Amino acid sequence: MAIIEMNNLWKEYGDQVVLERLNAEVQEGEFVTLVGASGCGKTTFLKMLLGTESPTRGKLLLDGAPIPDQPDETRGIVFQRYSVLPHLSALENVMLSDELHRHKLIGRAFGGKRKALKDAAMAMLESVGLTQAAGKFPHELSGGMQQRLAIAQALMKRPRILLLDEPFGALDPGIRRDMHHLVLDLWREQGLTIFMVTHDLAEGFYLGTRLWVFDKTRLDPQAPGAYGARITYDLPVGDCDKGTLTAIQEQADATARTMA
Amino acid sequence: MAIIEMNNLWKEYGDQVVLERLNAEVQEGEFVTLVGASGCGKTTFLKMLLGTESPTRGKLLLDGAPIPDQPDETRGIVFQRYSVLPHLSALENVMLSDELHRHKLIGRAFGGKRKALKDAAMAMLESVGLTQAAGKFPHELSGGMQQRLAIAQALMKRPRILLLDEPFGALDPGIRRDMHHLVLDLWREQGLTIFMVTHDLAEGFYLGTRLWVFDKTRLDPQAPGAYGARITYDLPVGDCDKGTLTAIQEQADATARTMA
Amino acid sequence: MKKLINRQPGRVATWALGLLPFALLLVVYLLASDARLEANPNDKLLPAFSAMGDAIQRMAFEPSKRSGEYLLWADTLASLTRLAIGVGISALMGLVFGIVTGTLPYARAGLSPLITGLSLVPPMAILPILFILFGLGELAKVMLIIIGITPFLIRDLQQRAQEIPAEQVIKMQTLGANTWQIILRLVWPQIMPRLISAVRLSLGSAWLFLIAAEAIAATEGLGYRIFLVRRYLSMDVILPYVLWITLLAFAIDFLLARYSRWRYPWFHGSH
Amino acid sequence: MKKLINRQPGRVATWALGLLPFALLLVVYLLASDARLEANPNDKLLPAFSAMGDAIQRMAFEPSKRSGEYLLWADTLASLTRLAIGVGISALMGLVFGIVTGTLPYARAGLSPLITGLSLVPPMAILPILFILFGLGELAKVMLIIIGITPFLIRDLQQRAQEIPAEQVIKMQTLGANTWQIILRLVWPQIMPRLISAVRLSLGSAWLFLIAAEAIAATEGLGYRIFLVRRYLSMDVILPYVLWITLLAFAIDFLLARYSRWRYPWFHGSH
Amino acid sequence: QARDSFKVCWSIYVGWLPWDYGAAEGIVDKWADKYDIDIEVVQINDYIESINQYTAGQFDGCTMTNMDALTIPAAGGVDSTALIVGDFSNGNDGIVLKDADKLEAIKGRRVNLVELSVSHYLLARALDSVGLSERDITVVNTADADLVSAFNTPDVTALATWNPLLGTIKESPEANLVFDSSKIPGEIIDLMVVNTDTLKANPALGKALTGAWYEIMGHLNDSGFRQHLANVAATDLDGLRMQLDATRLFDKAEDAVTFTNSPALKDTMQKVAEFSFDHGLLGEGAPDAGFVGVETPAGVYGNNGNVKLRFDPTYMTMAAEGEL
Ligand SMILES: Nc1ncnc2c1ncn2[C@@H]1O[C@H](COP(=O)(O)OP(=O)(O)OP(=O)(O)O)[C@@H](O)[C@H]1O
Ligand SMILES: Nc1ncnc2c1ncn2[C@@H]1O[C@H](COP(=O)(O)OP(=O)(O)OP(=O)(O)O)[C@@H](O)[C@H]1O
Ligand SMILES: NC(N)=O
Ligand SMILES: [Mg+2]
Ligand SMILES: [Mg+2]
Repeated sequence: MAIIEMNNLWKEYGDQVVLERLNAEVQEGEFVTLVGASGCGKTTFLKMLLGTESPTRGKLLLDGAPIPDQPDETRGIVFQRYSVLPHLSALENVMLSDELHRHKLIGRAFGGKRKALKDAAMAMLESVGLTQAAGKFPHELSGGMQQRLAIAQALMKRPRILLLDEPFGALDPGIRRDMHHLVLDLWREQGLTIFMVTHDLAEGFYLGTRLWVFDKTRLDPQAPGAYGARITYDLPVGDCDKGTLTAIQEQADATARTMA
Repeated sequence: MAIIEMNNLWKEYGDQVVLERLNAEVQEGEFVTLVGASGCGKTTFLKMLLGTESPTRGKLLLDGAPIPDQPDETRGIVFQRYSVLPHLSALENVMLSDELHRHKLIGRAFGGKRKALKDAAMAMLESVGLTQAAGKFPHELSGGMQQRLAIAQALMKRPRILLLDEPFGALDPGIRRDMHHLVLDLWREQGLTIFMVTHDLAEGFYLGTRLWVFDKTRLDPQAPGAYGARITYDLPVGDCDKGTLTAIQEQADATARTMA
Repeated sequence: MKKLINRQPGRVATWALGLLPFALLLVVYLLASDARLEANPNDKLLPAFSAMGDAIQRMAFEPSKRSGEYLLWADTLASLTRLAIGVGISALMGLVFGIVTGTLPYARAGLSPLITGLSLVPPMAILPILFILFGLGELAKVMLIIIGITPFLIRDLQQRAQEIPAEQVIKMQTLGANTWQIILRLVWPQIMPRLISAVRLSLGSAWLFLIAAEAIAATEGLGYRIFLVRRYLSMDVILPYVLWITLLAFAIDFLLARYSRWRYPWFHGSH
Repeated sequence: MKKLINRQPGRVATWALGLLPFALLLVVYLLASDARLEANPNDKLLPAFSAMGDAIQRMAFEPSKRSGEYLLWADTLASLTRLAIGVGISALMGLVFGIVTGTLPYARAGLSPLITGLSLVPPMAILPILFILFGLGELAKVMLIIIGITPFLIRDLQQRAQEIPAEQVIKMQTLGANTWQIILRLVWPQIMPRLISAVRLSLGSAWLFLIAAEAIAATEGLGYRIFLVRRYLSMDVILPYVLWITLLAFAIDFLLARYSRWRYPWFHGSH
Repeated sequence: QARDSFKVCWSIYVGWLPWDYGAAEGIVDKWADKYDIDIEVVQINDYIESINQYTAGQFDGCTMTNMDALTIPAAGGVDSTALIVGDFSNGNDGIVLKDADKLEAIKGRRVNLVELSVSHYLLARALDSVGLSERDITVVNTADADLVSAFNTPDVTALATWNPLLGTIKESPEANLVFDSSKIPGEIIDLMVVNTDTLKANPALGKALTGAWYEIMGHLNDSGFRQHLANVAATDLDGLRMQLDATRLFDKAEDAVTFTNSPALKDTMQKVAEFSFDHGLLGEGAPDAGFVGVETPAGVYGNNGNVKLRFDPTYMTMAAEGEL
């Protein structure tokens, strides 16, 4: 059975239609990248997967049941910013989910238990190359290190689905490429299902097993909110030529200009 | 005579060397794009051109004389953010420099004079495609419109040098390409000398007549501040092949990783 | 079930929940008042609502026997005038000094330590000195407000002026502005909505100082009346006066907030 | 010449400029005091420094004849204890209610209107009620501080709790946290440094209320002493006491700022 | 109902300072022990607040003047008994003018005083004596703690107050005392007032307080006693003597009993009640000055059915006769 299934999914804010008539199935272990003009509803879509927004029409199913309407540990997330907790050191950030799990009441571990959690967290930090930074606070880390930490933190909980909202948008191109390798490695190792929003079409093509383009198929320049975006391309990656890329690019640009 | 000239220019903050031994000449009308890893000193260099930072060694000359040590109307600037004044409408933002010039004491024009200034400002707004938005406040404009407004505002003062610090970094790719055309048109029309920092190597190649790569030629991973960046490539644009691009990319990435 | 943190009350629930504690307070008052009046029908501490109603009627709608004035309105006018003058002068001084110290490093170096020092002096403790300097007339009452809130306003607005992004100051210079023009066309207009916020924050203290000043030497005013009738524990007058002051404070705060939104849309739009 | 706005004073100039106004104040005082003492050698309003020195000697270093205590220290201890208890309880209530109303929408709907209402009531006007409700013991003195600053603290901390990025609350939930854990491991630790800032902001009012409370019901304390000797216009005692209060206020503020920087580096690093 | 622990309060005024001596030296405790009760003596800095607290039931007894006893607790329905008539003001309250040494010059001035207090009453009596009325002046309510510094400002040219403020003000070269309470002797009376119901149920309280008071009075001329009082009042021995000299302190219980029994007390209370009624101090419900009845040994003034203030010499008589 598909892990995620959408049946005629709509999302509206008042009069404004953000997404309309989305239909798709995603299997466990896929890596879906989402591209599209700014404001076309990519983040809104992730929020529905996360449970912080609800569909206004149609169905969004997880394992065949309506997706929980609030965030929980089945779905991890990494945002572009605010992705780690600023008041905890890198190590504490990574240990957090285990601590919360072990000690429901105080959400903290002590003594021998703490030692065990710490070892696990250090192993995770090592796998994202942050061993040296274990004791530092996020504000002492560079942007790239913070995002590596965010990924490590999310993966400690072993979520089934990982949601990434432009996680590398603020990074240097070089650092960004390092992060790509890291994410691909972790995805393969842990058998995750990933949804990742990006502004960078090339990144979308490079990373995913499947690329979705969100775009408005109908556009009313007088009322940009009258129609919502749909999935206009759903490409298994590899199966695309230069022409497709250019076509996507031009279509997305036209939408962006109308909406800006 | 060169409009800008650097002789063995250094910039240090305390122990930290940011830039070292910069030597170059820039002629009036050139379009210099600056690329380099994050934190390597590109913004610092623009600040020296602007006059908000002073060189710690060597000389930085404007028309053969030391560059003024505070900002003035010879050099316009567009930042990535905060680039227009939030409390003025688009039209007022563009009229501002003329008003300041005409009325030293109150910095405001009234009546017939105001009418004349307004017409000039509307013409400028039209040339950047913001006629519709003249009465709006910046927070009502999209990011791309704000940056177009910032450019219009800077150009009203007819600066000889225009400094751009990642002015399009926060924009959608499509919008960004529109801005490229706008900047190139205005540069050609007004005979400006432009220095533009970008993170996007492709943008740097596409826009400039000359591309500078800032990079550290010596690197001590234990003390990233011990050596400063220099201009490692100074390419007349057009004169580069795929190999150069890749080489630049890889070198910059290595630096970024060490510094991150 | 959603987690508590994710649960939002609806419109009706929000109103109901918001009014509930007020209703509870009212009931508690009624019970306590009844109990005391049961024990002593002349008890003045927690008067019945009817007694407060009488007092309101007397103070607001019947001319006073002594002066022929409608006391509540005369008191309100006197107090609001003092408050307006005091807060107005403080706001003006806060604006001028806040802009000057926030914008000019030399002015900041010279004045900031003094202002910090002054802001820490408790004004009530130096009343005798204030009297010599400012006498005992209207000026003195207004002066206590001014001395009480001006240091705060100056410090707050200095902070806000310093928070104006350096990029904008640089931008003004590249557009040809000199220091005076930067103040006139950048700092001042941007500080105005922040001045309103700061004034709103300081109004609580301003009321406090006004009441204290009126308790010291006055012939009318809301604070005067409260402290006067405190002499014979007339809670039937004090409680409606306190409620009235609270209402006035609320109304002023509300109007300032509204004005700011209307006059400075750019400020509220981007925050 | 650089524009005034771009000119920064050096280290020495900063100190010199900062001290200048204090020196001027001192000189003005000396001149005024001399002039008054010239006219009337018994003038008490602006005592000479020698008279203040004598008073300090008497209050701080000679045991009182009434109780054998060193009055200045006994007063300081009494006042600081009250201040600490009052501010401590207020901080605790601010923390608890601020977190609860800032985090849980239902609690916010129920309590926010009440707290807003209460924050507008001028505490000085309801003094009689306060004293009756809380008696005249230490609790009552402390109560005025608590009633005076707690609504502000709650509202400020509610605001701060609401400002915690929604992303972090969501992140906690994806890491398996329930509401209680989100409060315990996200909201509470992040609010702590903000609590310190809020307390620093409210300390001025706390001193004011402390002095007012001591003026009414106390037998020792800095405010009590000032109001006691005011009957004799003993400015030779009042002025050093005011200076001492100012110094204490400054020291407390400084220590809190230092503590916050030391204990919450992540808060100050990212702001 | 009978109890065995009580609280009384006092505030700083020369006629009440001895209570602190009694508390500090254990005299009050000694007498309380004798009658097997506890009495806590509490100092309250603010005079009005002390009366309010008493009226609200926080204290069983409190020191106050005859006028405040009538207008605050009695008018507030708290039946109160003047247990001890301690003294009357014989110069402790006065009216001071600048640039004039005749009371008549007060006409047209703004007079700073604690409105509705005994100073206000004194002023009314003074105006009466020279054929003026309150309409001829403007009363400016001024907090007592601020009167001294107020006098130093040019705005203030007339004020009425009591000691020690009066003494401090008189030191100023500009001050001319034009009227004082020695011209209306016996009208401003300082009392220890206790709740009548409490006293009825607990005669021990009355006995212990009265016994303690007259033992304290026995120390009146001790230097230790005077030094203690001076310290509490934050003044020196001279300052204290000046205040005591202006006070007719009944250190002998017989004198207090005689004063209380004299018919003049009833007349005084009538004047006070009329003044209070004119100023609305008896409450809005009061139809006339006699609305609140005052019981004196010479008879009841005012409404017999609403007696709320009682001058009861019983306990002072016991003290005078050595029965305590
Ligand atoms: N809570 C909300 N209420 C009303 N409208 C909203 C809300 N959240 C988002 N929107 C609107 O929905 C549209 C889609 O927003 P969304 O953030 O999903 O876009 P996006 O594709 O993620 O854009 P970007 O690439 O800029 O992040 C926007 O027009 C936005 O204004
Ligand atoms: N005022 C300052 N004091 C001390 N160090 C500074 C200061 N300003 C900048 N630096 C340091 O100088 C170096 C260069 O900073 P700069 O902002 O010029 O980099 P950049 O190339 O513009 O980076 P980015 O691409 O991230 O904008 C950085 O290491 C920075 O920490
Ligand atoms: N008690 C007084 N003022 O005599
Ligand atoms: Mg988005
Ligand atoms: Mg930069």
